[in-house]
Amino acid sequence: MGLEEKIPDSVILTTVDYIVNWSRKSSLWPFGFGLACCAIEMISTFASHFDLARFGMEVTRPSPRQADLMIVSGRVSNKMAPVVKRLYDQMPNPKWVISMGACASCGGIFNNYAILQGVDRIIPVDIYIPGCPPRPEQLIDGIVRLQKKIENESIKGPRPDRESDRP
Amino acid sequence: MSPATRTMTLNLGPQHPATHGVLRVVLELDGETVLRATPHLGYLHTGIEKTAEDKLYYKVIPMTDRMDYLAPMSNNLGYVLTVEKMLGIEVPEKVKFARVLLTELTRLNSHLVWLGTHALDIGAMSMVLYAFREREMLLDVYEAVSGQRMMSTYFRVGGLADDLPPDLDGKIKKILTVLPQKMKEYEDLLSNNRIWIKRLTGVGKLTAQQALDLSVTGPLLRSTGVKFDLRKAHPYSGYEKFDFDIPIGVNGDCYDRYLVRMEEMRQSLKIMKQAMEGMPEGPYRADVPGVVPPPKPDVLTKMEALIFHFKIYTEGFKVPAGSYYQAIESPKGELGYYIVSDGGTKPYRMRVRPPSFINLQALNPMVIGGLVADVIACIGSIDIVLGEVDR
Amino acid sequence: MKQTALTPKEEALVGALREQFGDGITGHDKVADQLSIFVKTDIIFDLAEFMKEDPRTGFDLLADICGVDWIRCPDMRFELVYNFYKIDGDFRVLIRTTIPDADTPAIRSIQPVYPGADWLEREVYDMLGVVFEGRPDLRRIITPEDLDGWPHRKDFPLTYEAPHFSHNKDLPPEIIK
Amino acid sequence: MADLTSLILIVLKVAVVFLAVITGCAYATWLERKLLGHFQNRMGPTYVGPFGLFQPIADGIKLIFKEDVVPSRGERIFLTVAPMIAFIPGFLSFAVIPIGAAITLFGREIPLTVSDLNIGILFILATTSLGVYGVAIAGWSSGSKYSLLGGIRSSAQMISYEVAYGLSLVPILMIAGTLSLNEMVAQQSTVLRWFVFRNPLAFLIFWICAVAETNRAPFDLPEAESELVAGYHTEYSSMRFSMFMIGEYANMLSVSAVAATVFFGGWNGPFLPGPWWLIAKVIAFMIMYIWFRATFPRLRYDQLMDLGWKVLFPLALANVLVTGIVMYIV
Repeated sequence: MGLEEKIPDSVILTTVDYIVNWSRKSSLWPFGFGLACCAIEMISTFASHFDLARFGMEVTRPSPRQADLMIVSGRVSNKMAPVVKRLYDQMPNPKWVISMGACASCGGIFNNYAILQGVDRIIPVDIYIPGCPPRPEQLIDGIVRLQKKIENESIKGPRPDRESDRP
Repeated sequence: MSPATRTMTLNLGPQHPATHGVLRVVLELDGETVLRATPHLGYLHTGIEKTAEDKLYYKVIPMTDRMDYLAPMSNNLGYVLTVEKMLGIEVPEKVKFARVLLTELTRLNSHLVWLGTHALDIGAMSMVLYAFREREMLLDVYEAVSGQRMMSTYFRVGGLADDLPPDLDGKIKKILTVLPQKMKEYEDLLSNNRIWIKRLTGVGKLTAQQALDLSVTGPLLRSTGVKFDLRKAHPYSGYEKFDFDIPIGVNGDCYDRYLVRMEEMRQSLKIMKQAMEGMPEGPYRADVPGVVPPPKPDVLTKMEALIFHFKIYTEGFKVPAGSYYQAIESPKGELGYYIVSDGGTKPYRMRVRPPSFINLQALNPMVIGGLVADVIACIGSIDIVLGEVDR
Repeated sequence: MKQTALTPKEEALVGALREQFGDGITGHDKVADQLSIFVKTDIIFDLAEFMKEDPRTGFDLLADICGVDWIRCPDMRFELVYNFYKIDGDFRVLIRTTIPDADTPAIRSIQPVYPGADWLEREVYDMLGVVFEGRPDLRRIITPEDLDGWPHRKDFPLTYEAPHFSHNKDLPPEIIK
Repeated sequence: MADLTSLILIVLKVAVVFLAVITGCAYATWLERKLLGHFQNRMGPTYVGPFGLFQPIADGIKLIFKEDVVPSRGERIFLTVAPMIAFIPGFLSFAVIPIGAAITLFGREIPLTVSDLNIGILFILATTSLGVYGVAIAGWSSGSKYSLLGGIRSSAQMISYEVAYGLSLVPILMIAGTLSLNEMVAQQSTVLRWFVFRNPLAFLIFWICAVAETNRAPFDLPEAESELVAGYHTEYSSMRFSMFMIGEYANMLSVSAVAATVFFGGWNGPFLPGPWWLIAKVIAFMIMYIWFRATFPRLRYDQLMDLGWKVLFPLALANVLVTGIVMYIV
């Protein structure tokens, strides 16, 4: 509800931080959004064999308004880049981004006129996962690392790891 | 429609749960009835054809994987067959059998993902999880032969990347016994489910003439009753030695496509069984110095082998000038490669005939007069992969 | 690649085409099992109609249209390869035609005959800039509408971008054409 | 003095029921995720608390602290009101559902119903049909076409099924001869006297309509994920979205409770105290909901209408007629 914006700066909120971070990391709802090959491995991760539901993450929201985590799974073409940016903007704060696979992270093997050389050119990325495509275990590892990262955040104040929040 | 009412334009995609990636379809709606559907493509345009002109012949193979990423081995096969034809290489029998075995496995792989996502679009959410569970078995084989779960790059010009692993038999046998049981389960869940039948019969109808006019191939064409399968029409990689049937449909609607693909999966299992049992002994690549790298032990001991190895991986190999078109029956339809060579070590031009791209043309005639839900069913039953549509 | 001899079926097709179009057919070649027939650009529409409707031909499937840019050849800038297939008889033939005009390449569209040519022609237009005349809705299909240039032309740069490492990570991306 | 005590009692009862239903909603989501997981050879939530039991709590806290987005094209006032309208009716029905036999506390007999209305069933029919306004308003006020289509679908669906839903209960009212739920429960004191055995068709129609009324699979067209992205709540985030979710689950719970009360003997049952029996029956119905979701594909919009108007409505009418004739003869 954006409560945190109304809290004055002088208030220290360790316990609240702890609880809120715990809830955020335990209920990361991913945005149901697939681009290319990695999207298939992402679905594999959601499916029975690997089962992301264990982390409370099976609630893929088709609408960006209800999602917390964007997994950019696959190559982002120059034509798609504005769309990805817009979808990211449509997600409510706080939001996190995982760049899944070589193509999303740096363009991968497609260094040419059509592909954006890394999705971090347009949106801030929290976790990069290498691989072409990454195995589901790698994706789960990336998510667990993201959860660790969320644990150390504060509900108020900027997030210094974010490029957009840097002064 | 009275003059005072207006039609509504609904933008389906590029981010939409049921467009299988980044397809964007602009629908013109009257209420929920579709008046026109215009697909907009290119949101996954990767420039693969252009990039191939800048790569040595063997370096193009990994890029073909990433076109139809549900059927990587089929893409590999089409490409290596074309280059082999241009070079005039005849591969050993074992390679042909292994290629047939693995491309049929790929067909299963692709059809399983199709089945799961199609069912998910219709609303049967459990199906996708069941299909992906069985798919893990197939990916195990991929991993065993190539070390990668999806992008195998296993077929090479003149043979295979490596010999088949010794434990492949057991893995294939497991698939051959487990998958038919599971397919029975799927059919119990879907085939006679009244809602499933209601949602698919009579939806997205195409006549044989319409399909041919629109250059549609693959299961989409076969569901209209045209018996066209390149595995029978122009056998490649030794398909003439295998005994299998081509299932065809009658009505050309979504339900027929479902039945055709399910039967194709059964036939694929049949072919795999024959390929596994008849797998001959022998080398896993042709002996063509200068094109096919020499065996690794030789590279370490023999001077000549080392030179060839070094030359192939730095300079590449030259392909005689000319052009050639080779098509294979990929899970989606006719997958063709047209390669133009100017006599150098890189393709002068590589054209891919993408089955999904051309089949997608049939979307507009299929959905006109239907409802929004039918559009989703039709997109699912065309079975597109955006990586291949946009390349 | 080595030439091979024509089969009687192929002889008949080449004969029928020569009879119908005379000078329009400039030659043919066959490598391995692939027959190509070279034709003049201006007959392409009539040829498509002939290919589809004449009892001697009856090619019901237009499998593909491919464009090739021969930038280094003086009098044939673009080559179009039409890939016709006859399901009854399992017969494939490539019809090849060249457009010498490098500045405003144009050719008659065969979309009215083979509706399946619609997107194929749009793709060739999108990638090579060859204009197809006599058809509606010739827009770019794959690349963004504001893209400047035609990607599959040989003078369009692949646009290689130097990868970022720790030593140049703070510099703006360097684009090599 | 007596007035004050009864007021306190009512407030207490309302609070208890409200809290129970809210908790029920939260754990209904847990049950759904866990059960769906097991239907699909998965495990469902496991990491958040034992058996993933804290999952709903985490979801709740997270949604509270999420940014609340108001789309620029939305109608702000209606956008705010809509989730509340969708949220409240599910809870209202519980006001008249008898939870157990009356208990005696401090010498006072306390009936375990928030309010023993003598027209309880009409009250329920009235409240459950209110929820659609929330959905329709949400669909319209979001300013998104997907939402609009979802809202329209929802209203059409509600109108079609409301008729058969109400009619399916008429034979039961004829048999019971009362509109009060308490009396209905009293009439079904043993298993054999359950109304479901006296008129199974009525239950069948009621249950199908109930699934459609609560917008659940296979009738979840207003929020059909693969067609309309998220339907009427596409543009909702944060607490407003969760109010829709809670509203949906509260509706499911209340419909299950009504089904248990009207057809399956309510809180009646051996050994255990009444409330436990009611809870057990409600859980059974919830499992049925989830089972449907795991099994069935989604119907198409026009097929849904056909089913409502051409099959269920005539059947319900015929059922009323036949029941009347049978009662007249017997």
